[in-house]
Amino acid sequence: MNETARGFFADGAFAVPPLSEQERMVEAVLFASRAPLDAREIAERLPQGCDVPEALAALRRRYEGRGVALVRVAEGWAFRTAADLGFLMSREVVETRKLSRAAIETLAIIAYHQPVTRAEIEEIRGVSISAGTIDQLMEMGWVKLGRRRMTPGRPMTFVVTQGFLDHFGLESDRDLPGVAELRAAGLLDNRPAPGAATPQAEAEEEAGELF
Amino acid sequence: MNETARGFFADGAFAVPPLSEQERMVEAVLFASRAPLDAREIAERLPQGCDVPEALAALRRRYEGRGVALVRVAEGWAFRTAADLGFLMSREVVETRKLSRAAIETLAIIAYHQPVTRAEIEEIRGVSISAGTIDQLMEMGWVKLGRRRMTPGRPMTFVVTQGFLDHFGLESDRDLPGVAELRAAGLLDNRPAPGAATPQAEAEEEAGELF
Amino acid sequence: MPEDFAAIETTEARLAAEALVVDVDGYEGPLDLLLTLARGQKVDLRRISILKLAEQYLTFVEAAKRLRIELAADYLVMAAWLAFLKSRLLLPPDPAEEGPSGDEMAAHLAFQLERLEAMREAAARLMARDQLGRDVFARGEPQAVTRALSIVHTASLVDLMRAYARIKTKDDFTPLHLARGPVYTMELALERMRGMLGTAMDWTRLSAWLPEEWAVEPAKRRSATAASFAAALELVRAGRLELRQDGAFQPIWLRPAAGREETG
Repeated sequence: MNETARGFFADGAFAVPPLSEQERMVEAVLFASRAPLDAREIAERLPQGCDVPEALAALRRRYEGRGVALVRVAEGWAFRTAADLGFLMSREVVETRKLSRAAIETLAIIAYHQPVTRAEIEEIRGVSISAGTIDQLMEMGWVKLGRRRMTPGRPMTFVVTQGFLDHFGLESDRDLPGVAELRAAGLLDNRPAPGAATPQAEAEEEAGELF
Repeated sequence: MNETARGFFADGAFAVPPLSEQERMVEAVLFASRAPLDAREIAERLPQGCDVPEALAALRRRYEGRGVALVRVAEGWAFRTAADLGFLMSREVVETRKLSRAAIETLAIIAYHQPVTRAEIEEIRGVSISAGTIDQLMEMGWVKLGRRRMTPGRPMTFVVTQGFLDHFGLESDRDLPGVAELRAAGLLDNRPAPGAATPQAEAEEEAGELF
Repeated sequence: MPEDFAAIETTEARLAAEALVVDVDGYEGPLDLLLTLARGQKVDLRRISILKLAEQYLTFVEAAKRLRIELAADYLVMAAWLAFLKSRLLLPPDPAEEGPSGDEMAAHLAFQLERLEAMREAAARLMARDQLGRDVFARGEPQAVTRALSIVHTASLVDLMRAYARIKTKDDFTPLHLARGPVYTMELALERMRGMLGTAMDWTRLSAWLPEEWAVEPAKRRSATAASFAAALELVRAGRLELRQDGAFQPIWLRPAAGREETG
């Protein structure tokens, strides 16, 4: 307990603390409060005889130009981050996630069969592709539009980008291992992998794509 | 946005704000957080190149004698109400479960003897620890597991947490009341009973049993 | 029984012992009890008389036994150990004897008592400190830090190849079922043509009776043509339709059978 505080409590419950002490008290009360407090509520917590408006005014001046400010919130008073420092209260969080199974399969088909139309991708995968899947791959800069196919309807085709080759460490799209090589590497012998994705999650993913 | 802030953001992302501005930023960041933040966490939220320790030191001086204080908790920093004003915050008091005598003594033993094994706590108290005592302390966030002791059986050890230091207003475990005197008096030594097998002999004996 | 208590050296210790006799459960084990007895000596714990302490404890255990108070095993173990310690302290040291001397054992017991006392004091001082949420408070209304979450998706070449492998091998693992091509059934054709009978007036080529979505692709067109032809024969048999073909491989013409009632 500091000297001032000890002083006026020793003097008896009715001694009014000096204004500087009242200011400290308002500061502590507002800091610890879970919600803004109006002058009456502050006065209820302070010793009797305190001049709360005066203490609030002094406190407000003290925080002028600081990193936090004493502001009026509706009927009450509260400390808030200075308006110009609001940007400190947001944090950029980068999260890395695995590409969804639908997206990686679509990407693989585009890589191995490019240029390839949407209908062809669906035919190879055996399920329809949701609108977002190719958009996502294009947003990531791994897939771009190729030439239109010279067939009725002139469908768009998709091809992989240089960014795709860079990410996967490939010199060119011809460096993609062929099916025979995949088999040699044991990748083709993987039974529809238990553990790779739970049947439940897979079912949901595909269902989401279909409907 | 105030002028200083506008100035250095307009100048480009790499201009380091002046120290007074850094102090405001640290103030804003710490005011907004309930839990202590360490210098690295603060630095992550500030523009690059800020001198966080310097800003913290300036800020701590600024709040000396105020209704709230900048306190150090282990590696972290936090604003807390001044201890002498606690009586004003009776409405904010958090009711905590009353700790048993056994729990309080166990907590003290962990704090003063950490890292300490369960067997050592029992040796000091002269009774076995009832189930739930350490669990309760861990649940309260005051005790956590330390490293396993590199002795046979690799027993777990217990240490106190930053939350413990925060709760009891300790900057570090060196600030535990009377810890220096207790250490000087040899009362924090792990002194084996005379005639009891030496830890070495015990180790060999247990090892023999194990293998 | 009173004469046993009279043997206790001081009134203080006697009162302590009596208190213990009625409330053994209040003590957390023999060390706790010993510490209480030691405090009764009113000296620095480091200058405590272990011999006196041992006697006090043994008296307590003896008294408790006579009062038929159940004593936990560790109280009795401690009693045995203190009796042994007492004998070591009283008898002149025997150089041939192995193990620690009585003084060493006594010193360790004194250390244990002092350490326990020190920890109790430390615990009390700790709990007397200003505590967060009781004497000292954190910001009551912390401001949430909003997180701008940006998600980066990633995949490795192995993921890519696995995915392709999975697609390529999918057929190997699907259960056998007969692939069914696009087939337009006679039932469908019959239903459609019955509906059209009212609107068709004159000779119309069979191809015009096909549904639009089945008229373009060759495989589908063939299926629809065959089904519609079969349906047409059925309708002719029912007397609702007339059918003509001007020659082999010539177009087939259909028209509703005018004025003739369905004979079934």
